[in-house]
Amino acid sequence: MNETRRGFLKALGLTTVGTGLGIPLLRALRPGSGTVLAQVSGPAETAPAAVPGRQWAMVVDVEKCLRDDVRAAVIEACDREHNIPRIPDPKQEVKWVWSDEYGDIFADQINAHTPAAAREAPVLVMCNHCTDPPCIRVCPTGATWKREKDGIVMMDMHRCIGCRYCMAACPFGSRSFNWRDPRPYVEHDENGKPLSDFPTRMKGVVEKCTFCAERIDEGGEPACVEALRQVPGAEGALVFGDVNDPESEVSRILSEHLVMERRPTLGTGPNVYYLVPDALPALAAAPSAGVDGNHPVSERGEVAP
Amino acid sequence: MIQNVLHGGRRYWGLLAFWGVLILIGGLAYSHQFAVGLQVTGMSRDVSWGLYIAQFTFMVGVAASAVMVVLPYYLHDHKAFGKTVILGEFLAVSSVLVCMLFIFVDMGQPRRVMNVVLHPQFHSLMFWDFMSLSGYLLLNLVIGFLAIEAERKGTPPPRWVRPFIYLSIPWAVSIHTVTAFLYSGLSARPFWMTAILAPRFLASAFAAGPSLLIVLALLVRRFGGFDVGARAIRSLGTIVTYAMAVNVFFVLVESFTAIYSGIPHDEEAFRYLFMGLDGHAALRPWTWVGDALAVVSLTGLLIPKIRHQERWLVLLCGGVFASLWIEKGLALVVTGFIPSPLGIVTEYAPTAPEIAITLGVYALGGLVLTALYKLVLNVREKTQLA
Amino acid sequence: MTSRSRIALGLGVFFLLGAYPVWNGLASSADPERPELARAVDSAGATGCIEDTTWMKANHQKLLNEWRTSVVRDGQRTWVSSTGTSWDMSLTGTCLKCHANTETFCTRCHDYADVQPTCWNCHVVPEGGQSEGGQSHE
Amino acid sequence: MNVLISLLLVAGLFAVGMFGPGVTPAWVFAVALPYAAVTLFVVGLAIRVMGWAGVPVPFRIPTTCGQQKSLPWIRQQRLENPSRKIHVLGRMALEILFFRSLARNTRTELRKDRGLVYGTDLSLWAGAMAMHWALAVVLLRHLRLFTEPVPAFVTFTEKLDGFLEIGLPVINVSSVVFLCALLYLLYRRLAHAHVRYISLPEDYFALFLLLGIAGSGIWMRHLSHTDIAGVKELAISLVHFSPTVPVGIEPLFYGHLFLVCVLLVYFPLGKLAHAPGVFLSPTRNMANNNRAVRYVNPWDYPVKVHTYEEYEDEFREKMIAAGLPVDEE
Repeated sequence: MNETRRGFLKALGLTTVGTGLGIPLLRALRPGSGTVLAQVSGPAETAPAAVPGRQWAMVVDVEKCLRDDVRAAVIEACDREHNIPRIPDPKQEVKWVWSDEYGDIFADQINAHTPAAAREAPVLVMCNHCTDPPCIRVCPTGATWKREKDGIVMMDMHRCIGCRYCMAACPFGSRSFNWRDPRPYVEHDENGKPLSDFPTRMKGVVEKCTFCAERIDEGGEPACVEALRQVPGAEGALVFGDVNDPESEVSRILSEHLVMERRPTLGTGPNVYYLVPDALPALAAAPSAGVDGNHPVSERGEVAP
Repeated sequence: MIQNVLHGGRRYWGLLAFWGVLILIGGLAYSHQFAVGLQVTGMSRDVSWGLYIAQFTFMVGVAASAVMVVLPYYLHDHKAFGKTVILGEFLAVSSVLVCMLFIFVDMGQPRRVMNVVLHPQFHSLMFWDFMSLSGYLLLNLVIGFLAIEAERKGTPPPRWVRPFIYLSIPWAVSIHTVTAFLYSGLSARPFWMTAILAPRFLASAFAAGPSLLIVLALLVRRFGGFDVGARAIRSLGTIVTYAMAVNVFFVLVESFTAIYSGIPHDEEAFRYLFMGLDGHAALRPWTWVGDALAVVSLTGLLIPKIRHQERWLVLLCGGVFASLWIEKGLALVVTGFIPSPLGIVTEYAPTAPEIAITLGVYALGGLVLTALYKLVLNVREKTQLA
Repeated sequence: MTSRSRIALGLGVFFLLGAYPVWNGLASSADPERPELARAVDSAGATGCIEDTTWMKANHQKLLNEWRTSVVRDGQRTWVSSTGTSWDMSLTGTCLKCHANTETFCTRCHDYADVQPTCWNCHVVPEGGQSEGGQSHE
Repeated sequence: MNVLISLLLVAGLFAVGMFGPGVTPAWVFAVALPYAAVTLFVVGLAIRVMGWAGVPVPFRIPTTCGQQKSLPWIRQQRLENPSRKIHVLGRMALEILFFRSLARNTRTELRKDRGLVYGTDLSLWAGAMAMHWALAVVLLRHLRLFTEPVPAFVTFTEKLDGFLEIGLPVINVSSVVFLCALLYLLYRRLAHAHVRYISLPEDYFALFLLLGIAGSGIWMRHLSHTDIAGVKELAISLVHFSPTVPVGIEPLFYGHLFLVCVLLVYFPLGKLAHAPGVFLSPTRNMANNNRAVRYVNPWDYPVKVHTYEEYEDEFREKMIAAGLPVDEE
């Protein structure tokens, strides 16, 4: 009797300790969760341990990006910069930044009365560089990780084993897999060279938008943002900056406007924000998009077979 | 002892040759896939996991089900399972092997497979799955071989394996739980994100695995002249019955939550399965056939008079196995990707190379299983003669 | 045929197989000498390589590996050589600026040693160089 | 003691190889010794094997362990009890490629209740298989240093062996397996009292020699990154019989090379000659068909017999004279 009683108490104690340990353990299993808590738990200056580093963010001005040429310039710049292959089969496409329908991207935020034109309005989408990214949580090799210094969700194409778990985990469909060798589908110049020095990928790895980390490391800005400087009237269509810096343009926009982010209820904390026009009719009135997602047709060079 | 696998009649070698041909075809298909990439499969940007991962998930269940003979035998001293235990353990060995191969053939960069160990990420369930599967393979290999070696020598197995046998019991539960967590922790996929996934996996595993074991045991009796005993078959039948009942209940519970709550994301997957979505309904016939099989088999199993007749039992077990294969090995993984996070329904159908590789992997498991069972049979034959 | 002669025959076949490199060498017309590597093309009057040749010959693969980790994973792009010079850690940006012709610099020696690095599956050889382009890595 | 002698011997030889080239002209260790070693290997092996070939095997003495060919309805175990050449071939192939007899009852145990029981030493079999097969792959891979252009089968072997992308240069699976298997075989000799009891210095010597070669090879590939082009230049010049010794190859390479030379010379002399020996095992390489086939003993010279008739012919007169009875008058 005594024995079983003691055993029971011991078990009870162990269970309590186990539960007590278990919850923080589970939390610890989620990388980056600390950052979320820190952000939620009040002003950063009161918690010295939680002084946030840099967190790059992008604000997409949906209204300005309704113009076909603006979106085309963005996608074109990205494609060229990163030697993104143009694979005809939509099932095997590689997309870093592309445009999709408003109704699909913000499916939670439309209703039965949203005009069809608004539902079908094109919106630019890319990797959200989430504050608590589920893709990183699941990656078995650390091939994708969040840079501590500036919050970019990076991809190490040298380490990726191509298990595609991150694609299953990403709630935004931002990740593409190289189902085949992309080289033959990368745009080449007349010498048969890809347009950029950016390494093409090999088959069997996952890739996605990196906010042009390699340019940022050299003090530059993302290629898409830079490209828009050449497009008249596109100022502010994409604004890139440090969301943790209260002085930045991004912070200013976020504090002055109501912005949307994709699927906020999932708690991933996207860092791509959408500045939506005040009135929906503006969207509805916009010329309907002739862009079906990836790679707008423009006067670009031939694609090698 | 292992040279015993070379002793066999024409039928045995014929079976090995049959597996060999399938392995060869699968191997050729895989070398093609290795050369040109996963483009040869039917998977896509939206449905990024397909037949391979689905078979992996299903076979983890079959592997875990060995616990259903090990546990009653070692923990409850259920003597009837004395002759079945080794069959269960070797079934686990070959199933885990199949699981690992399915993961391997699904990889985009198979040469980098060791990165999982070289750069371990403790927050990734994939890492834990890798660990638990390897551990389980090792456990069952060691336990199985020591048991059969001991039997051959006519001595009890060494005492130090006892703790490993006990360890293999929770370990079996863990492999399928971890596999379920692989899915159920993804907020992006509401179809999988349910706490009942792990229990459901275990229930379906404990129905599918023992079903297969019953069929295998009867085959071994018919062609190998080795009888595990009617009592063992009967006990296994009972296990299948209860596990299947629990599984059906879990599925109903899950369906209720998703459908009654009416949350579009949760509901859409079920609508796709049973009715089709946006004009896409590739899985609809499978779903209905699978569910019909499940209901009919379960009904039959629940009637003791039918269940206790071996002819019927085999049929019912086949039905249970097929329905669970449709549920887990076909519908579960693909439906998780439908619709995509952007609301698009992309359908998936495996291609010929994909099916060839899948059959090749199964054939490799079949080959290993055949050889291991032959080992058991040869040892039994000799000890019975002696 | 006695077993003695059969054994002698077997032994002879074994020795013949073992001498494969010899008769393979007699049969092949290829130059067995170590290949001459193209000297670096000095683009901007650069003062030699980042480290001395012997060290580079032995350790270039390790160095590139470290650079890769540093650039991709740590975002750290500057590397200081043993002589105290700073370099941008970049295969295309630094190495290939001088060793522009990968065909005569990299491939020749790698072929001789039968080593197939996977660099060029992804990395782009800049203007003036040669690469196998689009070749898969098997 | 045996262990220490062998270890010191191998270490000494290694040191000779490493530091020898520093004090002798370069061609001694790079050219003369390899040529000499290969010559001694060929001659030694030929003498050893032909010596065996000259030993008469007058009887068929296959060791069998299964059902012999018998009545048509009794199934013969062809591999255990071969009756035809093709069966023998199968049996020998399994023996040579898969060390089948090693997977048999190689472990005995004395039990109170059951007496002597036989079991399989699976780890010995696995260790031996791993070591030999890995060695075969390693040797095949080394052909890249002796051929130009490198044949496709060598490249293919290398690619398969380096399938797992670990490290740079890629760690070959065969290297790891070879080293681990050797270490296990050494451990087995040291740890099991009864194996240690029967181990001679020679047993350890072979193991340490192989370990030294493997270790130095792995070190050169992964740690010191030896000048592979220089090594290939030397190797290829040797097989082209136009020796040139490139400068700047590290001493470690000469240590490696010298141990290989020692191995080549030693190979025909000691226990390592089990490699050709296995082909000549009379208990395995014969069909058990003594009663089915009539074998004429090759040493069956015509025996000189002297029959009674001849005897009588020879001594008839004397016999008659002596009054002895004779068959024919």
